[in-house]
Amino acid sequence: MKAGVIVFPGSNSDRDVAVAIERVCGRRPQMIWHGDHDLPDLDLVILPGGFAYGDYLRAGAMAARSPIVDAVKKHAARGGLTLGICNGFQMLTEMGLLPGALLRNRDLHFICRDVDLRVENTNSAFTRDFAANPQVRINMSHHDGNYVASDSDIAALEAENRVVFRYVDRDGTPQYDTAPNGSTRGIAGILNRGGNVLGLMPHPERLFENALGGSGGRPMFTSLMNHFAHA
Amino acid sequence: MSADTAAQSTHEIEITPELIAEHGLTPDEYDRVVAALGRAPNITELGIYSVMWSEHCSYKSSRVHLKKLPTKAPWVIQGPGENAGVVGIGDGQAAIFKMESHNHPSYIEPYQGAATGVGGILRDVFTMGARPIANMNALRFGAPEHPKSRHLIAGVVAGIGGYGNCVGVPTVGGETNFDARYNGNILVNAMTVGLADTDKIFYSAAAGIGNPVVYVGSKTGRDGIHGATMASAEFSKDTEEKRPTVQVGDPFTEKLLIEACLELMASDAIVAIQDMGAAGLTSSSVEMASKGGVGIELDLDNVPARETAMTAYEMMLSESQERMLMVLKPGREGFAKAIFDKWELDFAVIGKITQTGNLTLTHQGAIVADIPLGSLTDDAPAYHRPYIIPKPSGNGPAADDLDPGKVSGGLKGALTALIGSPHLASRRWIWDQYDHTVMGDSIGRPGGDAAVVRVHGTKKAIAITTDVTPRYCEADPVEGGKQAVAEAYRNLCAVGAKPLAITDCLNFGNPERSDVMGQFVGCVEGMAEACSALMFPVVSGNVSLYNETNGVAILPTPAVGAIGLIAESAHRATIGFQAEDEVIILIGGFSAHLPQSLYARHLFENEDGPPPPVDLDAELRNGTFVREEIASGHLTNVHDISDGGLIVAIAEMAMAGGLGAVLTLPDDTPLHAILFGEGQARYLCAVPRAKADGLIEAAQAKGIEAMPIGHTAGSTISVNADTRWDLSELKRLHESWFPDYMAG
Amino acid sequence: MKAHIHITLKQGVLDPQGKAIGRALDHLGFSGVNEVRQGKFIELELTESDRETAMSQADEMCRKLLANTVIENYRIDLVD
Amino acid sequence: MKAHIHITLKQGVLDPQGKAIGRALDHLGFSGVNEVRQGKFIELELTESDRETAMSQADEMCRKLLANTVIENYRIDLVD
Ligand SMILES: Nc1ncnc2c1ncn2[C@@H]1O[C@H](COP(=O)(O)OP(=O)(O)O)[C@@H](O)[C@H]1O
Ligand SMILES: [Mg+2]
Repeated sequence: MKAGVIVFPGSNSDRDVAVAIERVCGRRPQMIWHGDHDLPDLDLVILPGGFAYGDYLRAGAMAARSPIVDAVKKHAARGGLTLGICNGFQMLTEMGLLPGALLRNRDLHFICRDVDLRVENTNSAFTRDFAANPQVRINMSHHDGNYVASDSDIAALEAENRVVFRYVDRDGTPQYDTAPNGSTRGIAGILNRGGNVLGLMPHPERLFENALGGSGGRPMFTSLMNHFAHA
Repeated sequence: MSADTAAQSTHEIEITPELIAEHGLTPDEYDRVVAALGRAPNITELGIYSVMWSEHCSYKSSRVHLKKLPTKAPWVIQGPGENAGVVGIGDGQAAIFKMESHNHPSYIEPYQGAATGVGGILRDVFTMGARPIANMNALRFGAPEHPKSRHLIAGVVAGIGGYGNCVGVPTVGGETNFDARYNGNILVNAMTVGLADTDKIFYSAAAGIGNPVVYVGSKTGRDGIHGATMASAEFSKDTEEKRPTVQVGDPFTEKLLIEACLELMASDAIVAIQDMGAAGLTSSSVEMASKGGVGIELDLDNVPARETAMTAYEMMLSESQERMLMVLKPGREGFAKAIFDKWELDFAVIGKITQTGNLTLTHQGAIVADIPLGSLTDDAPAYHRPYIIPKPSGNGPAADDLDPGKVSGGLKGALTALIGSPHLASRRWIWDQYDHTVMGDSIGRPGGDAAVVRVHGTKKAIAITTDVTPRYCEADPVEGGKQAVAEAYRNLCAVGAKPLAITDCLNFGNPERSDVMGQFVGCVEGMAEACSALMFPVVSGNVSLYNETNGVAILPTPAVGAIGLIAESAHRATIGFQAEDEVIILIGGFSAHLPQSLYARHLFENEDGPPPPVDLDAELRNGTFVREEIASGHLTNVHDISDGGLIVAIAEMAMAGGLGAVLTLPDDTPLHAILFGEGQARYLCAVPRAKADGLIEAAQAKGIEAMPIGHTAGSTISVNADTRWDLSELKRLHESWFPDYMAG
Repeated sequence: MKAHIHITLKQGVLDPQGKAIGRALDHLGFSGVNEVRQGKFIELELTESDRETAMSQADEMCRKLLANTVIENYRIDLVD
Repeated sequence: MKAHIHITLKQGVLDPQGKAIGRALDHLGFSGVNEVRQGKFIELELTESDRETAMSQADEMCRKLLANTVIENYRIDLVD
């Protein structure tokens, strides 16, 4: 799998995701500077977590206007897999590749903790390996993860099975109204219509091996790897 | 350039006694300035002397005593005197770390004060070539019921998170105390740990006559002018009105600055580098030149300015954040500039190294300051202030005076009251707001005895803790100073780390009072004794004096930040009970020392008597034993006994592991004294039955008291079958105090 | 010329900041507050002196960056 | 009655957001922008109908919560 991670000024999980992919999939992603205009030949483009441009103005807003973004949009339009984690998810909404927006967490606090998620759709290139065990614990760490979208967008996301990750209680009860960040219908991650662009707030790369306290995020990377191994 | 030109070229501001006093200089000190210059200073020079001779920069009250602290060990690469301390951690790698206070600014504007405190300490560490890998924070607030406390806590925590989260350095631990003595003077001490290769460490001594002096980072504005003198002045009622220009932090720029500096540091272009901290351009240029034994000449017209019409005085005293000063090798300016351009940071050549031994400033074509550097640093005033080290008052309460029968709910109520009190309640509300998982190496997260962060790409890990028990220091400064060091040592051993070295943040009141000065001297002497005995040298630190409001001083608070090394990160211990029916072993024996315990102070409001004595031999012996057992894989569940005593430590292990305990304790001593006594040098651990005897024998062979006191089981904690606590109830109390209080 | 730009959340879009302020005001004992909305106020100092050109510039800046028109409205006022 | 509150950073206080926005506008090709300052715009819906009382309420809210008067100024406009 040829993966590339876009590095924006202020990205801070760019190395972490590259390390996780290298450790799980065996091949280190290329790091791509936000100021470039072209992407190399890639299977997967990752917009990493962090505080690109300090999250000033709106989280992800300035990064979504970087020179590299046209190439990312073209990649996505061609059906290329595109993954936005945390700040990357915020960028994807700002770029218009995913619907809705991510507002400040309900209680206005930054929240860093391990949360339980249910993988609601295990049919995507990103999530097949969650099928055996669709409830996982991974780390969330953000200030603006409170997902909002128009009623029609939410309805479409639900109807089309594009809410891929949802915050749940330990016992699996969906946190429709009680997600830690206030997210609408407990939405933690969504897919575009084409099924090739995924954005999620929690960080699968922060819990990908037991030494880190859990490996709930690992199946995302194995899913991607297997997707390309079988392709 | 003659002195006269410098004197004449300013805007003719008359140097009056009032102006001198406003600059925090005594008449005697002013006379020394005149003697050093051979003439009266102009306003810019007066400003420079005032900040360089401030307590904050000159350590004039503390210098003579700081010399008592041991600073050497075979693994120490750089002790105090540089931007941060450096210790070797093997394989050509070094850990670089320091702690610093940002107390006064955080009281005036908690969010920005705390945020810029984090920014400042990060710069101290990456200026030495280290990539920051962890932040810690040691916080002291006033009584929870004080009307300002909530606002200050909310602001400080948000500020620390706001800055640290954005730069992408995990904040992995700290400590938080409440006491009415901090009502008007909170303490915000921030610590950063970084990693570097030992052959890529950067120092601040300037060298090379003619070499360019380069300014990088953010532009200079009129931020925090006189911050350094403010940090050295006692608060009074009108401080809140005066409100000096508060510095605003820009963590995004800091992140770029880290990346740009580390990128430049990969080359060989830098001769010397230093961050612009308190007293900004003044202290950085003065310290770099004086350490190198050279002179320095700056042309202030080239300083990137954010505002118009800034005077030389303002530029030299500005505390604008996110700025660094470097001396480059000649001819490397273009190469360096390209890196800072890429990261969109200011870069300007603002001067050169000279052989004059003077700080010489020009502005708009005129010389505006010309000062012999030695007079600003080595020859700065140093005082032997009179001191009286306070002694503990009497023996304190006896066990019978503190009868749990007087506590609501008796013995049982005592623990529930303590565990849900502000002193012992979980700090989750705080660390939840700190990104403690970024960088992917935080394997020991907040909530343990010490935070544990892997050395990226290796099997090693660094353990980090901050500790001090101010109430002990108040009762007996010498024992309190020892205890701070000993507890840090213990917290590192408890996770399996070999303690390496400490940094400190010595927060005290007004040193011009002999009792406060006595607290300072006593604590330093106690710390020194403990550091020597434990081979645990001080490699960096900071002193913050004048922490008092309207004559009320803070509790003496010599905060200790310490790091240790875990050779195999797979071999470490955590505090939560791990399995049913494991034997709980007490190492270090029972203690019945109740004076100065949380039990005595919080439940009986009894503040008399000595703190628990510190036996440094026992600390060394017990700590070494525990850490070696962990390193060899025999122990994976350890917690040291500190605030609240044995039963609190048991409760913490139980709550963390979600598993109860059945304890059988001796009945020859009052049970409450055994449960809540805060005797030192003690650890608890739990091991599978098959390993218990071996562990106890191994300990006894080394002359260490070790005994089984019960086993893990179920969902309650019981003592001698007649006192029982429901774990879920304890947990509820423990977890709810902070969020409930903050919501209140 | 200066452009004063008000960016506000669209009707119906949840406003966590406004809500939290409302709760905090309530807590502080301010009872008569029905609703709170928080938006942004951005001041731009433009070199352009022609009003019409300045307005169209500012409008483009809003659409391209300053506002997220999925959730936000904006209003531009020019001030000399 | 509505209160419209503008909260702006005091003169001379660094505005990291404004600075970053200015740079981003520059990158997007908007050349004629000299300075950008970002502030807050808060709309309060008050039950109070007397202007003077409403004004003094809003003022107290600003001092106690909405503005950080160490670094920020505020302006209140009442709108019926
Ligand atoms: N301000 C803080 N920020 C992050 N973590 C904190 C803070 N205060 C306390 N903690 C964490 O809470 C736990 C308990 O702290 P403390 O009681 O001081 O531990 P100990 O008694 O072992 O020194 C530790 O893991 C510590 O790191
Ligand atoms: Mg401990």
